[in-house]
Amino acid sequence: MDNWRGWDKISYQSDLDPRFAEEIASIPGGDKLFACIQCGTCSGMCPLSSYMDVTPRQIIAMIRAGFKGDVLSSYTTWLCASCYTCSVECPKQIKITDIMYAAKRLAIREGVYPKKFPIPVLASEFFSAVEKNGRSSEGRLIMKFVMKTNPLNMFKQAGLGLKLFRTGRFSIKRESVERVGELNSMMKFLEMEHMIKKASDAVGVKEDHK
Amino acid sequence: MSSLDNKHNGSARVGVYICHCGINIAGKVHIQDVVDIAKKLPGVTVAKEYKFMCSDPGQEIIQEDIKKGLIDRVVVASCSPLMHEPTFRGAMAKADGNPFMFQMANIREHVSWVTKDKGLATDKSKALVAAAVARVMFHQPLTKTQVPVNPNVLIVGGGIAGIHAALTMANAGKKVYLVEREPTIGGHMAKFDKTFPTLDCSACILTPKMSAVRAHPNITLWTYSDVVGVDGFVGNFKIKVKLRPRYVIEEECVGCLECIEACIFKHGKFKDEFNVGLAKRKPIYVPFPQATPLVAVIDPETCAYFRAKCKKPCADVCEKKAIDFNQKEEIVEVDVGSIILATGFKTFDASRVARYGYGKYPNVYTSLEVERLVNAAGPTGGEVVLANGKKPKSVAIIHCVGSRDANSNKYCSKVCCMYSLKLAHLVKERTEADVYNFYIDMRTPGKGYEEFYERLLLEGINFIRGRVAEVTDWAMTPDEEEKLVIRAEDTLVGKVRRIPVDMVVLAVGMEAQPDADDVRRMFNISCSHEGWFLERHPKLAPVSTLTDGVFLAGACQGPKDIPDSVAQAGAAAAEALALIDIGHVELEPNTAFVRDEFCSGCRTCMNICPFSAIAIDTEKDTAVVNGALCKGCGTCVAACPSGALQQNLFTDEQIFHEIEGVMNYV
Amino acid sequence: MKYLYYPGCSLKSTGRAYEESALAVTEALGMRMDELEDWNCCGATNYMSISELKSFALSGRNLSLANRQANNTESVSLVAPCAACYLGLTKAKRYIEEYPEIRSKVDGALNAAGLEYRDHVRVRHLLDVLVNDFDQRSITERVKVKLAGMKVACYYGCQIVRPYSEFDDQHNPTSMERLFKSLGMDVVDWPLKTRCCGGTLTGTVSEVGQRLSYILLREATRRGANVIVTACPLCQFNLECYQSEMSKRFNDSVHIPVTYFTQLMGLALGIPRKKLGLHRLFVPIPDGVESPAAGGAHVLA
Amino acid sequence: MSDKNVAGSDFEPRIVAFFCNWCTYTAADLAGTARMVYAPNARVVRIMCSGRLDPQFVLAALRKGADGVLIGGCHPGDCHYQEGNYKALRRFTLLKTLLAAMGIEEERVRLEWIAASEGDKVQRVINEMTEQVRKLGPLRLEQIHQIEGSHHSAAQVGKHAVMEGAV
Repeated sequence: MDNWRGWDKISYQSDLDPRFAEEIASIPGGDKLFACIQCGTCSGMCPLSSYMDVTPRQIIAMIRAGFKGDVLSSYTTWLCASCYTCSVECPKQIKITDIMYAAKRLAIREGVYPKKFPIPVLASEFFSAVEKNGRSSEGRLIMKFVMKTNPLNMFKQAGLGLKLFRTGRFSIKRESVERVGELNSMMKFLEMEHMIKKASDAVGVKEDHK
Repeated sequence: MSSLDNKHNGSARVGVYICHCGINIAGKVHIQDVVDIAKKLPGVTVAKEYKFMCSDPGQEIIQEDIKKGLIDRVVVASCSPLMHEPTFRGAMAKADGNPFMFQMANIREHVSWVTKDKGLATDKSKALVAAAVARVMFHQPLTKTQVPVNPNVLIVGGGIAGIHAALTMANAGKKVYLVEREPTIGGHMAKFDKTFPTLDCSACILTPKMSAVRAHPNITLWTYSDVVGVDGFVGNFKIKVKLRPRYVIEEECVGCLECIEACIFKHGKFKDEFNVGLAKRKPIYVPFPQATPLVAVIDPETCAYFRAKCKKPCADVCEKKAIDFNQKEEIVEVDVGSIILATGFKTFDASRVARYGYGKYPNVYTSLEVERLVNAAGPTGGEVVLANGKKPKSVAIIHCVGSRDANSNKYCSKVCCMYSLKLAHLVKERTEADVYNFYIDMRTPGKGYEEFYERLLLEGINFIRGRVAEVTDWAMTPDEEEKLVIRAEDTLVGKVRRIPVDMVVLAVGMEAQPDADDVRRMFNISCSHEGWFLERHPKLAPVSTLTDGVFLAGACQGPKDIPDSVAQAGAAAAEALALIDIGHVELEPNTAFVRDEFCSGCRTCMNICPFSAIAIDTEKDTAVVNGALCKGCGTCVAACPSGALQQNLFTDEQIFHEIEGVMNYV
Repeated sequence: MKYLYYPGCSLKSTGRAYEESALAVTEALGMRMDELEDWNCCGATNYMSISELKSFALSGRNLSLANRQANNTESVSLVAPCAACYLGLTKAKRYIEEYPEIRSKVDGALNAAGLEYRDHVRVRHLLDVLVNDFDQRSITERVKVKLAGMKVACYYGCQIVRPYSEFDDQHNPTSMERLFKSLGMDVVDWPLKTRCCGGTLTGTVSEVGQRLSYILLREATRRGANVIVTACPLCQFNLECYQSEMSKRFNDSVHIPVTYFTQLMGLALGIPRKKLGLHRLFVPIPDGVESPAAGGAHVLA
Repeated sequence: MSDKNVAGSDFEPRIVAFFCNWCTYTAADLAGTARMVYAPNARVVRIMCSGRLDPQFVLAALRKGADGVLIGGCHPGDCHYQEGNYKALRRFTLLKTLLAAMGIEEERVRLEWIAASEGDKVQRVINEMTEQVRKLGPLRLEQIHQIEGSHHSAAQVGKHAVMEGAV
């Protein structure tokens, strides 16, 4: 009976986040999320759904119902490879890929993504490299990523690395744009905007949606 | 030239009545404020409010005020004039008021239902009331003209709806012209084997009605024909019908079909339209054995006589000498008083959903094709077989193909769930195959429909709730080799499944006819977004259109199954009969008229009138409007350079004052 | 039409051969394509997971640089051979132009860096340019080498046809097949041509990602293909570089050359193998598949 | 020409809408039945056909204080009276020239084809136009009065210009 877990299957309304759906739906064109008829075309088309802990269709249902914790901690959003098949075939034209991105962003912001899962790690490494240099240096990115997730893999993947090196496809040179300053000003501007918005949200000033 | 000064009729006494429409208006408009404002408007002697002005007690309020002599004209602020203008005009007439001393302010559809803020809604209501009052001051008593109604009726389309409407009208003793563009009547229903949920034989219930049409003395049936011209108006339409040559004299042909036997093509070679391409026909053919009329037709596109030399064995073998290669297209003209459109639908083109492989994999069929396969009179004699002639061991039926999909049609086609159940039953019965129905939601509202669903559940049909993602031919496991593989999420289980099958049936939805837009233009009616003909009111006038005298029956108005189509056909016939029984129509007196003293005889109006309703009085050299021909558009009035032309109910004076009125209370 | 070349990060490292062959082929066709000056990352896939707005702003900078480099001319195409870059740029362009709230933020960011966004820069994939801006007959006429033995499986992957492709059918694209038929090669019918290769998952969750790639390779081989052409550096990497690992993992021998479409195209146009970066392949195109074309160049005369 | 400083944030534009009975008026009814909320600034004057629209109506509306005028008719080819909407279009084109000559911004007078089934279009067009006119600010009337004060009245100028095109 040690594994008997049936008792916690019930969901209490107080545990759900009623604002979660609107949070996700606030992305451009995101309100179509509410039109979902749970037909499962997304899951059926998704080449990765068989590896997901919950199907894309269920993610939509969970978002709508406010299962924030379950959605943000699920592997499903991170397994999404952004192939956009679901978005193209959805009979309600829901931008499912964009919704997956929105969930990923929220998970990172709130620090609730599956911690040891390698995909968010790669995303973060990529992000910080580009933020700094304006370009990603694939060789460095891969090395950093392997170090952070599974250093033992370094040996396992040594063969591949060697081959890439031999064919001139692996370089540890740091790639960068020349005018880093331009990028810095752009990013600074967006961060300021973001802070202002957060501050105004906090004091209850709503942007005028016309 | 009209003056914009407030030089209204000094003796006018206007009664203003504001309707609450329950909470429909009162919930969004401060009624009392509007009443208070109305009381202050010049000319207003009475201003009142009531819960439902359209109700009998509401109408009585107006009638009493007229009888008491308090008012001689009326403004009702309530719903759209398209809804209740006739009601209130009628009420005034009953109280011996002139019904055209009336104006409606639309404060429901145009205000309370579309405005968020109560204050703004109230302001807008005040403005509309002020405008109506300002305008009604200039109304004149008018009378309606009566025009007799021609008792004949035109019915377009010979499917089950057209057939039923035709028989109803004909049995009531009216002359019916039934026009069908195919060589036979019968429509889609003639292609089906069984009908849901009773599983009674489609042909058995349809063909007697088809013969009855053919035999009925009151019905003139024109098949292989098209309506090419519609003129006139309610009660008095002039119709042009083009009879295409079928190269067989209809009156002579006895339907022995010897000619078909004799054709130089020994076997069918061309796409058989009736069998949706599953069989081949000859250039001379009848669509199916019970075709009505049972008269052969020659397709000039494929007949050898029209392309090269042919000794015409068909003509030689015909004892009645019915074959006539010199037949020419013919135009006939008829007068009718009413029109029933029963032009039906077309099925969705399944190749538009590329991922289901229709047109790519030979064993992917549409439901209409399978209807022919299960039909004992169909190309396989009722055997459900694959392209290679073998019976399928497993069959998938995919619902909602071309329905409920923003990438094709957003609406539900209403009939597919039920016919998919029917086909599942028939396929299982004929092949003992495993049948899988993939559905999004099972929709079975209707008498005996849910019971039919339960019967299938018990029969062992597999139901999987999930819209199929794709049909492919690549295998992941040995049992998938050489099969079509369905990939779908079983949403009730929450897992994606791959199911190998031999045959896939696509339950295609219903669409408006491809030429519905041309047809509706010809008959001067509207279409909804999806292309279906638009009814006058979705609930209360479902078979009428915005054009008087034109009625709708069957699926041309929206997806319908057979019982609904028949019911609607009956309703359309009843509407047409009611029109005929009254014997006349009253025309709205909103016609144009000329004020001779201003007319210079420039003939601008004459050239601009699309109905040739304006002539010139050569003695006075002024324009004259023929009230019977004028339809009241007012185009000539706007064009008249001297202001001599005016339109009853829409005079410059009335409109100018209405404009002035709406500018208030912003 | 002025073409500007947007390489993106991959074409400077793992996808070097794509850059080499793309430049060689466009040069052979007489098409001028200058590299976008000081381009930055497109803000693709991974970036989207962290900050959507920053991702759009990054693409916004590239588009604004393109406009500047083209001297504000109306007809400029920014040509991206990488599928992810193509999508990243296209998507950003769409969202910037469709949603005013995004537009105003991107404008603000660009202005802060002294840049300006203009609508008229077109984003094109290299495949689109080669198939639609060139008369296919003229390409046939330039064929110098016959590769008749090659049975080509054309792999589009996800992001050049979905969700915003404007140059081909989303469900059943055919541009590449048309191109390779023009080049005198046989193409195989392969329904998986737009199915995902696994994307970055091959590196992160390799058991899942590699399985997706493996399914594609197995089915292509079954359908008689002996070479796969791709239009995306990540697809090429996934389908080629893990083949020996896949063979072990799925206990099946997986061995089929996977090239960039420009590499095989270049071979047919008679460009030397080295110039096309063919020596960088793990699974080489066998020597001796080439034979002088029968029709080919002299038709021009 | 409009003074944006005068147009404070409280400025509520007044728009007179001339809708044909068969298409656009019906569409507006449909918008109501479907409870599509939109700006309350447009007030509808029903005419049987957009062909009835005398350019004087537009000028009168502007003179009486409207900041914008919307004209709604059936789509080309759909006119209940065969071709009234074409006439409306011709007159409208000429009227625009006249209004431009008077210095009235183009966005203030708009012609839209709206079918009976297009309730959503009524909502969209009225919302759009309200915002456009709000941005322009109130219409200053002097221009019209000036022109009307001259030897020809504006209405007559309009009518004659329109006449030439329409016949």
